Amino acid sequence: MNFTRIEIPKPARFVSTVVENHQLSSRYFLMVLSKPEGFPDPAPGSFLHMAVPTSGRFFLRRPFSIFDCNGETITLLIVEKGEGTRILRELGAGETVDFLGPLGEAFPLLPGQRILAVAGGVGLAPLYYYQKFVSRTLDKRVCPECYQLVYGGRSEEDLFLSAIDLADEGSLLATDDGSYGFRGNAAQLAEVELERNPVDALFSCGPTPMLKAVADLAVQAGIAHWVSLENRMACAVGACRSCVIPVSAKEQAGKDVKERYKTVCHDGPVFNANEVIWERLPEP
Amino acid sequence: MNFTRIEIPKPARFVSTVVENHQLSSRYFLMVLSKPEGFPDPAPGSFLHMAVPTSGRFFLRRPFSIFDCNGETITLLIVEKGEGTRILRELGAGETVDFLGPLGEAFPLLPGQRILAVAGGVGLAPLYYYQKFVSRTLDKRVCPECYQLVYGGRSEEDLFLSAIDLADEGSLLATDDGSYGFRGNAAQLAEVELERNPVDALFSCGPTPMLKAVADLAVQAGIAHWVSLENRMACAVGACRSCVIPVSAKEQAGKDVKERYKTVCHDGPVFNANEVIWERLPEP
Amino acid sequence: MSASNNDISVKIGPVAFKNPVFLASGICGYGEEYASIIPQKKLGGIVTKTITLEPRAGNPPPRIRELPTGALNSIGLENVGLDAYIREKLPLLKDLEVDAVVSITAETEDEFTRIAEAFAPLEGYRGIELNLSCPNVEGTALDHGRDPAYVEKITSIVKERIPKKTLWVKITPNLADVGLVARAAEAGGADAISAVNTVIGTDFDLSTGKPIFARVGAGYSGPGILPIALFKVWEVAHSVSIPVVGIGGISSVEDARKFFLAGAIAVQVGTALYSDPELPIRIVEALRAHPEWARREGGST
Amino acid sequence: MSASNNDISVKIGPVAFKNPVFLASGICGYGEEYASIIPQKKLGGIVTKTITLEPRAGNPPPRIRELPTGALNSIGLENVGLDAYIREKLPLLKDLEVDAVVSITAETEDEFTRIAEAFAPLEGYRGIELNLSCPNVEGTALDHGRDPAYVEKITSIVKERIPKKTLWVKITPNLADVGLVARAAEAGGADAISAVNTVIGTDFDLSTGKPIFARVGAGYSGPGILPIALFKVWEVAHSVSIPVVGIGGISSVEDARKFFLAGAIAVQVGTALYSDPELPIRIVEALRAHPEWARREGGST
Ligand SMILES: Cc1cc2nc3c(=O)[nH]c(=O)nc-3n(C[C@H](O)[C@H](O)[C@H](O)COP(=O)(O)OP(=O)(O)OC[C@H]3O[C@@H](n4cnc5c(N)ncnc54)[C@H](O)[C@@H]3O)c2cc1C
Ligand SMILES: Cc1cc2nc3c(=O)[nH]c(=O)nc-3n(C[C@H](O)[C@H](O)[C@H](O)COP(=O)(O)OP(=O)(O)OC[C@H]3O[C@@H](n4cnc5c(N)ncnc54)[C@H](O)[C@@H]3O)c2cc1C
Ligand SMILES: Cc1cc2nc3c(=O)[nH]c(=O)nc-3n(C[C@H](O)[C@H](O)[C@H](O)COP(=O)(O)O)c2cc1C
Ligand SMILES: Cc1cc2nc3c(=O)[nH]c(=O)nc-3n(C[C@H](O)[C@H](O)[C@H](O)COP(=O)(O)O)c2cc1C
Ligand code: FES
Ligand code: FES
Repeated sequence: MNFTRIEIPKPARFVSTVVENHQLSSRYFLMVLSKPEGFPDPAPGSFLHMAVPTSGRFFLRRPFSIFDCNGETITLLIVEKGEGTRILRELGAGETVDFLGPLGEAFPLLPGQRILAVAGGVGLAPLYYYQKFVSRTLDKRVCPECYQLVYGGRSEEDLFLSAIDLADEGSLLATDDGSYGFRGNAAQLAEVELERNPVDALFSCGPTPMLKAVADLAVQAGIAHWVSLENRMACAVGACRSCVIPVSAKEQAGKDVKERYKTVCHDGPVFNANEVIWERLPEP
Repeated sequence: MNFTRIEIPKPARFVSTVVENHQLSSRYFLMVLSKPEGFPDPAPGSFLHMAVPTSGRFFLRRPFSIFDCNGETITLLIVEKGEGTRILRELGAGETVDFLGPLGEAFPLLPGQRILAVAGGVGLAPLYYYQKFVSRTLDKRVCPECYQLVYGGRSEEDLFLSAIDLADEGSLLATDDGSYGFRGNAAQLAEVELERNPVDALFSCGPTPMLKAVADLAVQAGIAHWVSLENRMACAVGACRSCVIPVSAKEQAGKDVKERYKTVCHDGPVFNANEVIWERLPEP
Repeated sequence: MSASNNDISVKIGPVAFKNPVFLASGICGYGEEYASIIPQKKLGGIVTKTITLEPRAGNPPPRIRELPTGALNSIGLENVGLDAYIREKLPLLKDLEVDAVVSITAETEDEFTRIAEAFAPLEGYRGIELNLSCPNVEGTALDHGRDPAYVEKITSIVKERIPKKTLWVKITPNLADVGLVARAAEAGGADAISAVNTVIGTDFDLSTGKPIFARVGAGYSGPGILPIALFKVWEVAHSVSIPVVGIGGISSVEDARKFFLAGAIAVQVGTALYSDPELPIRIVEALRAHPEWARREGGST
Repeated sequence: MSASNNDISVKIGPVAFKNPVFLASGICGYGEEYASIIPQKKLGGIVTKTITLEPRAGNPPPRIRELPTGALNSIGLENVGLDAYIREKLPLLKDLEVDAVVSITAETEDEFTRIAEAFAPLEGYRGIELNLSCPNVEGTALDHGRDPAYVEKITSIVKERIPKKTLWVKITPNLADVGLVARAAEAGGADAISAVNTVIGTDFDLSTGKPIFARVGAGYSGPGILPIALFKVWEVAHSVSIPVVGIGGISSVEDARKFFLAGAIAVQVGTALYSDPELPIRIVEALRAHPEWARREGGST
């Protein structure tokens, strides 16, 4: 498949301030940061590595995909999981944050080709931003229906309809309990949609079982599939080799390398799905 | 000298709430706690071992002398030193605190005898409480001038005159800069006072150099001296032997014990000054 | 039957304990100090402060230093000595209804023998923990504690004299191979291995530029040693078939569970008691609610 | 002259460095990874990721676990191998203007010899650090790293071949007596001892009940090992007369100062770089403002 990697600017460390932490539901919030001077335009799929501000215990930074970025602000869509995300949620407007970014490989550009993007939960972030990025930076009229976003949550509450313009943008929405849109998960809705409107490539981001289901769809349909993966990170710049996932081994002439690993932070987080060894993905 | 140890109730762990943190000056504050049910009447000189509430780094508890205690509340006079006292200062009304207490030996009762009590800085706490305790629980009229408190601070700001009734109670006050009362430190003022009004015993609590000066006064005057000392603590109940200070070795028949130590938490914090080996006191 | 009545008793050598949660040696003194603060009789037991044949004054202060990740101590085995212990402290345990394991150490075989013989005819204690691992004193059993042959010898000397009591050998983590020492203790007849004592560490005073402690090295304990202790316990559990008592850095119920996962049959709470005296009781309650978390037999996992 | 122009250069063996602050091996990759994030050329230097004769894939994930007191890692020496290092990575250092010490390890004397011979004719690096202490791989130099005779042998094999470069021997803290190994390295001709590598630890997953890492044991680093590392550095500084490079748990300027007080002539920042990438630069600046904090000569203190 013919694709272009979006050029990735060099990452740096930035200090910025919280504009707003906007609670979307009991677990989800949008963290709006003021865009620091010199912060380059991030590609969709890239992420920030956020310091957790505390004088207390040791914390590694935490990675979050960019949900949106404009001239003024950078927005993250965060689900509260543990102590790190709790501390970030509790930051008030004006408080300082410190991050590395933008980091990692982006989803590719597929000029003229139709893409079905399947997002579950916070997996929405890079795929939502892709849509914004493409419509802002490229001539969208060339292919108005080229990018179809499918998003699934547990119930209507998880769709954040009052805060995020998913429905207006023509996204297809699913809820597990059928309280809004399609009853089922995003992968199931994608399957239905795929039958109705075949595409050239799938993008996916979300819980691992959903990603696997999308990978199966791609194989069945014989189309390309790019997936954004997660893993625990330390450096987030490819230095420490902490965040690797197993990928199909390529022969290395004369070397006895039985396994090959790629880093989620630097080689990913966006991977071509057919190099991922799904059975051996670590639990993030 | 004829004296009575005040009977010390058994310590326990209590959970209580902050009634108020009242800032007295840039570094000093009064922490008013609601008196938990079952908390026994503490003797003057005893202390609480306060947990530092944080989900972050490891903290040992922190010891603070009781500054006042009535039917409703327990009050501590705290000077902000490091992270522990900072966290305690930042607690708001209604927040939970957890302490062990009351702990340690108290200043003795000396029926009918005249006492000059010399306090510097937060050393005020136990000696202020002694005055309250005696006037509340004993028949003060027997010896109206039996307890004279001398208190010294750097300047008028450190005397907290608007918050604490030191001047009204007839305490003698000193400031290093002479901005209020006697110009000099509490030990110097005590020396002057001692010449004017001889007493039967000295009490002291405060910075180590001041305590040493008071010890010298006591030796010169040939009178008894009880002193409240500090040291770093872990258990605060005499179990871990962390908080010892060297005291004059008493012969132990048949045993080769070259040094003897007593615990500040359990044998003290109030000691008979003549058993303290001043040169070898650890820096708290 | 409510969950809180679940049987979580545990047998270590010839002795059964009501549950597998103990206070570590040196943490709770001789048993009386925390008596009014926590209900010690609800615990599996306590291990009393290590005693020696003669009383010891211990090291000069400072003896304790707080760190963000735990504490350093240099107590130096201050203790009342064997005679006073038997005369004054042992009888208290009965009044307190606390099940106690008595921690002892010594400098020579002869001293170990004399202490063991003094305890042989006594009652009112459940067993002995041989502290072969205190980093804070010169000339006691730490150096010997690294020598497998010596460990085996001492263990058998003591076990012989208290066959009906339980005998635990407490080992140091400051070793490349804890399995070696643990196997020696097993060969000597130990009923359990207590792992671990403090890790050697130090700290400096930035205002004076000098070490905090007179002896420089001190014993590091608390949350910072948890991962180290867990690994040592796992290693020991895979080296011996007697039970392992896990110690080091426990400051939550979850931390205690990890020791059972690492292969321990019981745990001891140390430094965390100072911040959180109720923790050992909470661990007992959690185990009663989830008896499957506990482990009923020792040996490799 | 402003404080920030103070000379805090330091000579370690035959090589002078502009200041005594380094990034630790394995932390900053090969030098290119942090190039746009921190000005590495302002540092004394970096120690590159340990390389081996052949490329290594490393351990299966998970490889990292965060703890409240630091991190556990089980990377398993993933590296590009000697050939690719020399071909692709070494030349980058020059472009980056970074002073680098190259970390190497191997399984046999012969492999060490071959690596040393490959570096002997090269330029563009300041020295070699022999990693005799990685806990995360089977069959490499860790086990040998505990054997003084082997350490001396390997050290002399490498030093002989790079006489004009500086040779550091990095030791494990997982030993009862680090002095023994340090003296062996000194006898073999090491220019400095780097102390310490990670402490062995482990953790368990409460949801599965299993160890986090496939190999169970992993390398513990970060603030929780600071007191341990300080003591090992103090021990080594009192055992040898060559300089000591202090490593382990540095996460503030104050922590770094403590290593100089313990007897180190230089420091390496490890895990803290991940939370606080500016820390090494802040340490350099603090030392320039207070050159008296630094130490100009090695050996016992
Ligand atoms: C490339 C990438 C992009 C991500 N984008 C988003 C996003 O847009 N929104 C969002 O809410 N979350 C995102 N995540 C997941 C997010 O990083 C974790 O949920 C978060 O780190 C959890 O931190 P915690 O302290 O709250 O949770 P805890 O569970 O307390 O964290 C404990 C440890 O787990 C690690 N950890 C747990 N889950 C993850 C994970 N999935 N990835 C990496 N480390 C993890 C943490 O780093 C930490 O070491 C992303 C992860 C990656 C790798
Ligand atoms: C019996 C007793 C009574 C005390 N009464 C009072 C009082 O009424 N008001 C008051 O303000 N202070 C009192 N102190 C001192 C107070 O405990 C310390 O100032 C406080 O613990 C410092 O904690 P920090 O975290 O703010 O300081 P840090 O300096 O950050 O503490 C670091 C470490 O030092 C220890 N430490 C430092 N100074 C002392 C000290 N003097 N005593 C014990 N540990 C210390 C802390 O426990 C901690 O381990 C008393 C101390 C003792 C022993
Ligand atoms: C203040 C203090 C005193 C100690 N005294 C002893 C002792 O006398 N005998 C002993 O075997 N261990 C002693 N220890 C070690 C503890 O029993 C325990 O092995 C160690 O602290 C690790 O556990 P922790 O991290 O839970 O504290 C002492 C520890 C501390 C902190
Ligand atoms: C992710 C990671 C990878 C490491 N890789 C190496 C390595 O390849 N070679 C080496 O000698 N040390 C390696 N180390 C050890 C560090 O260089 C350092 O000795 C150790 O982390 C202690 O320092 P710290 O507490 O400052 O991190 C690694 C440490 C970490 C955390
Ligand atoms: S997190 Fe360090 S290589 Fe990815
Ligand atoms: S603090 Fe434990 S004995 Fe005093």
